[in-house]
Amino acid sequence: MTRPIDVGGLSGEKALRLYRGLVRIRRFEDRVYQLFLRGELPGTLHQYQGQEAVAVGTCDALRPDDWITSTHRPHGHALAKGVSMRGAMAELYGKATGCCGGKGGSMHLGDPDAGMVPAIAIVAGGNSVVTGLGLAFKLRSTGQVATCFFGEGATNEGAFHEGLNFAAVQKLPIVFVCENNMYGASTPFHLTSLVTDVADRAAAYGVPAQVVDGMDVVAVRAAVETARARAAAGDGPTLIEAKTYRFAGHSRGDARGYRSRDEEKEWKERDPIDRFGLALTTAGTADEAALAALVAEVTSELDDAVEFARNSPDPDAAEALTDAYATPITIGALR
Amino acid sequence: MTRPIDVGGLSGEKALRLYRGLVRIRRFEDRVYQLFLRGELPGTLHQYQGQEAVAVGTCDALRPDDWITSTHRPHGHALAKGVSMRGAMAELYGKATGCCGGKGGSMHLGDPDAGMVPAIAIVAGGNSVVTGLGLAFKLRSTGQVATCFFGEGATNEGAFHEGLNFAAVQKLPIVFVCENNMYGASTPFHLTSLVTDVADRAAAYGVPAQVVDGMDVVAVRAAVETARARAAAGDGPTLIEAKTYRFAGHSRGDARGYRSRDEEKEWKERDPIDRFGLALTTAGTADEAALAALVAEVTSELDDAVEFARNSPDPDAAEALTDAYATPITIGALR
Amino acid sequence: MTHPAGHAATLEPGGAPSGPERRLTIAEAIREAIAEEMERDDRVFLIGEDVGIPGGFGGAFGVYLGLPERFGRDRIIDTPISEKAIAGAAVGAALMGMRPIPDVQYADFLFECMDELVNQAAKMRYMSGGKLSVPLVMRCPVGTSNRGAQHGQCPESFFTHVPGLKVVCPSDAYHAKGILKSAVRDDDPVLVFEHKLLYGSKGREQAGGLDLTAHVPEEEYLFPIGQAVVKRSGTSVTVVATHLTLYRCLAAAEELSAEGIECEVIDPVSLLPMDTETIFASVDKTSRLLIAHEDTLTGGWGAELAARTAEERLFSLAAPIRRVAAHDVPLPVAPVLEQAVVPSTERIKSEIRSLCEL
Amino acid sequence: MTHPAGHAATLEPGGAPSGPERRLTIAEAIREAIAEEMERDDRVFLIGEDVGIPGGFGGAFGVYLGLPERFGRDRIIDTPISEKAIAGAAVGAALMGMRPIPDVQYADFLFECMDELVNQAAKMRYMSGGKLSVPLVMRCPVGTSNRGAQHGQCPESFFTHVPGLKVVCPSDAYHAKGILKSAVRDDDPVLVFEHKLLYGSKGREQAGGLDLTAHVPEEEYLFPIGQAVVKRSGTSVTVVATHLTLYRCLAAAEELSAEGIECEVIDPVSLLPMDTETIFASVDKTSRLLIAHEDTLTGGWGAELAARTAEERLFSLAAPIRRVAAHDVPLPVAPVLEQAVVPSTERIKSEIRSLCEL
Ligand SMILES: Cc1ncc(C[n+]2csc(CCOP(=O)(O)OP(=O)(O)O)c2C)c(N)n1
Ligand SMILES: Cc1ncc(C[n+]2csc(CCOP(=O)(O)OP(=O)(O)O)c2C)c(N)n1
Ligand SMILES: [Mg+2]
Ligand SMILES: [Mg+2]
Repeated sequence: MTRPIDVGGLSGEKALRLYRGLVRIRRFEDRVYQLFLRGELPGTLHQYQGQEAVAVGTCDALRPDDWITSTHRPHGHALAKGVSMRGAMAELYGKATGCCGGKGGSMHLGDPDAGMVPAIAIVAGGNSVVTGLGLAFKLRSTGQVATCFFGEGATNEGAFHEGLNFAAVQKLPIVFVCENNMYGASTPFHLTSLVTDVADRAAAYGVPAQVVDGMDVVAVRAAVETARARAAAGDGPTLIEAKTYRFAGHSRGDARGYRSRDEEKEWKERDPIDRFGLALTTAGTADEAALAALVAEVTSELDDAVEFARNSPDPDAAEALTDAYATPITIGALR
Repeated sequence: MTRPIDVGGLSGEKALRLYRGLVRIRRFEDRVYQLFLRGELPGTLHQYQGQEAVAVGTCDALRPDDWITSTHRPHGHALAKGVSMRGAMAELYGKATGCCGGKGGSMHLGDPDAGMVPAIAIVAGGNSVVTGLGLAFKLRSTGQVATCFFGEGATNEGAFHEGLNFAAVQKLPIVFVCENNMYGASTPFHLTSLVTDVADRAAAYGVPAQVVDGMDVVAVRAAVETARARAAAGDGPTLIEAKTYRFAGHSRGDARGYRSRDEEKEWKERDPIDRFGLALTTAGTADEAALAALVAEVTSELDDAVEFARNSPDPDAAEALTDAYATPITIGALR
Repeated sequence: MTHPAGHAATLEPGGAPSGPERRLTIAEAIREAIAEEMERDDRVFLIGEDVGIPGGFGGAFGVYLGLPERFGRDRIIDTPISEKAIAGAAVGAALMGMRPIPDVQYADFLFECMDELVNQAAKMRYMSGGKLSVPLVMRCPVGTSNRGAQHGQCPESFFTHVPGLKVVCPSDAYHAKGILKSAVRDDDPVLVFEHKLLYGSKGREQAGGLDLTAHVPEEEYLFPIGQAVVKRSGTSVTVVATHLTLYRCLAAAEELSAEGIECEVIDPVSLLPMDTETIFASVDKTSRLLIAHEDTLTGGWGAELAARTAEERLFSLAAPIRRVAAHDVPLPVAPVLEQAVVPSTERIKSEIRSLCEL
Repeated sequence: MTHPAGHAATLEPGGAPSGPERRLTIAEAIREAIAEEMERDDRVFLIGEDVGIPGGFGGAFGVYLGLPERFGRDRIIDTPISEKAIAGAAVGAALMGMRPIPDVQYADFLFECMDELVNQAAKMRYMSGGKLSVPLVMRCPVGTSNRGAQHGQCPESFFTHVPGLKVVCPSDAYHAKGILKSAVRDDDPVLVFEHKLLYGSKGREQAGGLDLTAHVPEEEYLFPIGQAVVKRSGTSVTVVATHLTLYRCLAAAEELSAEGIECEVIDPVSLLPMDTETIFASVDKTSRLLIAHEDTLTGGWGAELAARTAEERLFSLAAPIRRVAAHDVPLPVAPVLEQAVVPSTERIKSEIRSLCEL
């Protein structure tokens, strides 16, 4: 089950970059959970602990000017793609300095500067929209690639089907990354699909697919690198299925009564951070001290982000009425 | 290409029943086209010439109390499932005696007495609705089976995906019959899907599939018979892909400029009626005279249906305002 | 004053007739309604996402907790995340004589199955020349709760524009139970919109300190579709509102009473059909109409009520018809922004005040 | 009388300014608009079902004939029958700075991509805090033509209830061309609803003998979104109508003129935003308002206009606001039934007459 991560050929620099990516997300999510429990954050949360290797491995294989679409569970994707921790944290607080000015919130994190469309919280909503990103890149021959993150639950939506088929037919430069964490909210995938591997659905569209260990950042990165190259070469989309697990509940307040503690334990033994750290130290790519130093840096970054968010102003109430249109329109005059 | 139809083991009675089914649809459609050109019928037409073996083979394998859903091209399905020719013809005329009282029209032919939901003219619209038919039969253990007709073009719609997956997971008693006539309106299937056989999409749902010669009524019947038995036994849905061809344009007034006359000729050589007639006479199952007599009977039935429709009254204009609700409601009071 | 007999007279704020107290939240009342109807009629079943998984949520808002144990998972059917399949299955089963209660978690996700609702459910009876019917009941949670643009919409007004559908918006436990039972027995498709913050499952705090329970009698009762409820009598102005906004209007009414403004507050309960008789009777008395909803202003159901009033009661009006609604923007997530968008008690009060000055 | 300068004064019934005659149908005018915009801006592209197949239809109504030859099939993109993918691709491409013109053949099929339109296209700018925009133009053919319940709807009113979208309904070639070009240049998503029977491709007969051409000048022009057009001046009653119903109102106006009733007929052209300034100015003059549309009555855009008038011009009104619309039923196919549902010239005339008697 817990095959060691193959870090051969990974430079120290790249290794630490990946490790930092994982730790940033984990620490961010853990902190956010505390802040939420303390009542500092409005709304709800869908957290990403356990799945970090998917976001980090994927985004590390992308170009900075590549774009991603994301889901109701976007914190990890946002940090991995380069949304600033300050901008993300302030957005969770609903502050004016948030990456969406406080209008998006947890489920709509995004930032054009980082190449991230505001996350789409409609399950599989990104699967149709991402085709347009790919189409734009293709029509303008920019060499950019679009990546669509989605859960295994999303693969039962019509948008999954239409989006993947259209991307295939048009040979769009897209990488579809399915995070199969085995559950859509409380519902296990096997109750909703007779096929076990989402990857097996790709053949229906003539799309190549690959199952990858989603708890192994190096494996994810390699798979996406290949898929990205294929996409950029004009050979069309690839579907990557990353087998993973969310350590937390579906959303805040989920007591996870629908899955066993044994199952959780098994998956926690494959913790993507512990495993990667162990592999790095074992292989001598990095030492414990380097990793610890890195964690300390992340902690400071996080402290700073929280401080920044807390000290940021609320948006002005009048801001509520801007941004529906490029230029305000007069019917529905707002009063 | 034009493999002879295997009529071995077909009783004379059954053979003539199938032959009659084919001829009824062909003659009906040919007559309807003339009537349309003469301006007797309102609206538009999507005709079924060439595909008769699919409707007839399928419906002959069903029980009378089984139900079907249909498409924008429903005339053949309606006649095959037992909607009366009078009721269908009068509906095309928009008469009060039509099977839907003149409210449905060509694209919504249907009749509960024949086990046919008013045809759904939204492409793939029936693919989600049919699951409810199957679910009702399953929940009430009635032994009935639901059949969904749809085109290959419909398989690119989200409803195809969601409907088939849901039916598979719930093991619903449903037969999905795809009529692959190679075109969705003007668009050839190969421009819209990288897989050639729709049947290859069934694996994504763990559903068994079979490609069948849609110009061979016996082959279609056999495939559906097996699928129906499987469905009734509680083993879930089957996808049958019938390779077929529509001889006419997509709708009235389509000059078919998007396909070659050679291709049309090739397919006309596989005319499901000619071929079946030849097979029957060659095998001695029926003689020319019997077939001719049958055609004459169908012609009378058709003459009668046209006469009936022509002589039927228009609906009363006040009828326009009934049937939106079981009991009229007062907001939106109609004046 | 014309309002349906037997209701308005004995109303307490919660809306239930007086009697021995048995206070339930809306969530409890709805659960009870479903259980009673499932007990009564074996054609009734539930189908949706996360509705019956053991150890799960009992639906996105816990309404179904306990039902799978009682009725079995054949009648509480868990589905893939496939709104078109869910709605389609409901339409198809209803056509075959069943009484499905489909569930897609949030009203925002109805946009994923609009074809099934608008083109199929609403039209099948008509297209069949009246031979078939589609008795389904779709429950749809609406309302903001700091979840942003895709999890807080109140899309009920869209469906009032779909002939063939019925649309109801109960706002308290008594009417929620009674109208849901009527909906299940109705031969046409009914969409029931419920406000998340009024379920009461999370306690009063979430709804700004409101008491979210109401008296629900032990004995069975139905509340008819198409009947409004006068929640508060008054002579100065008629206020028509639903859901959380209704409670804000009631609060505003109490406060304005001190200023000598007496609001007659009406809960329409049903939007399609709407009990304009009760509303017009009130307008005849007060000569002033304010309509309030959390759905956005332009094209909201308030527009239809205003239009009907302007047609049928123009000469009863002493002042313009005023609407208070969510501003015409998507929903922001920041609390300060969200509160600026949806109708607050303050905004309602100042609109009523200015209306009464005219 | 306040209406946008430079338009109403020189109008002929077709709505175009006078000048050397060059009469086009709406279909031709739209084709020209698309071609000009594609020529001008290489970010503009078409995407939809059956839009560019050689030997095919040029879109369901022939509007695109000739464009693939001119612009190549890279910019006239044929798709699978996948409305969600089409709309989704348009949203995504627009987010990336392109100017897509998606096409799903009939407005009835918009219900298959409501999520992409309502939850994504309309909300992306807002959710991003104004950082992104979605400049897409969806052309949507509406209107009955004996095709029944699923091929004749006029669903434009739904979209007037979606903040973030713009909705326009041009009714003649001049305005169709001018507003489509404005829509392509607009930074927000615009839905353009066009009436099938007015395209003019099938000749006058289909539209009941109407001349479906209008003068369209050679030189380039834009017609702004949000500006109404006074099609006929009058003092007795203000009539606001779109599409085929507009022409029926104009015909009714001519006939009523003989009876001494002079209708001021206004084509709003845009529904969201709507030029209420022009309409209210007319109401101030006539004191009477009749709104007519082929979309169904309850919750139709006429309700919003009536509601706004009842709020902002109540005291200008000498009579109730009247609406003439399709009755609240799905569309039947039998001609006699269909004609009983949609507003006829006769029905319009009798409503206007009775309104003017009040
Ligand atoms: C269209 C739609 N239906 C339902 C929901 C409610 N919902 C939010 S997340 C979720 C489960 C998604 O499962 P999956 O795609 O596997 O992603 P995961 O949560 O596991 O990351 C559901 C049902 C939604 N947001 N959108
Ligand atoms: C949702 C939807 N999109 C588009 C259309 C327009 N349309 C009607 S039939 C058709 C082609 C259907 O092709 P196919 O499913 O192969 O059926 P066939 O016409 O070949 O029988 C199209 C695009 C429609 N009716 N519904
Ligand atoms: Mg999952
Ligand atoms: Mg086809």
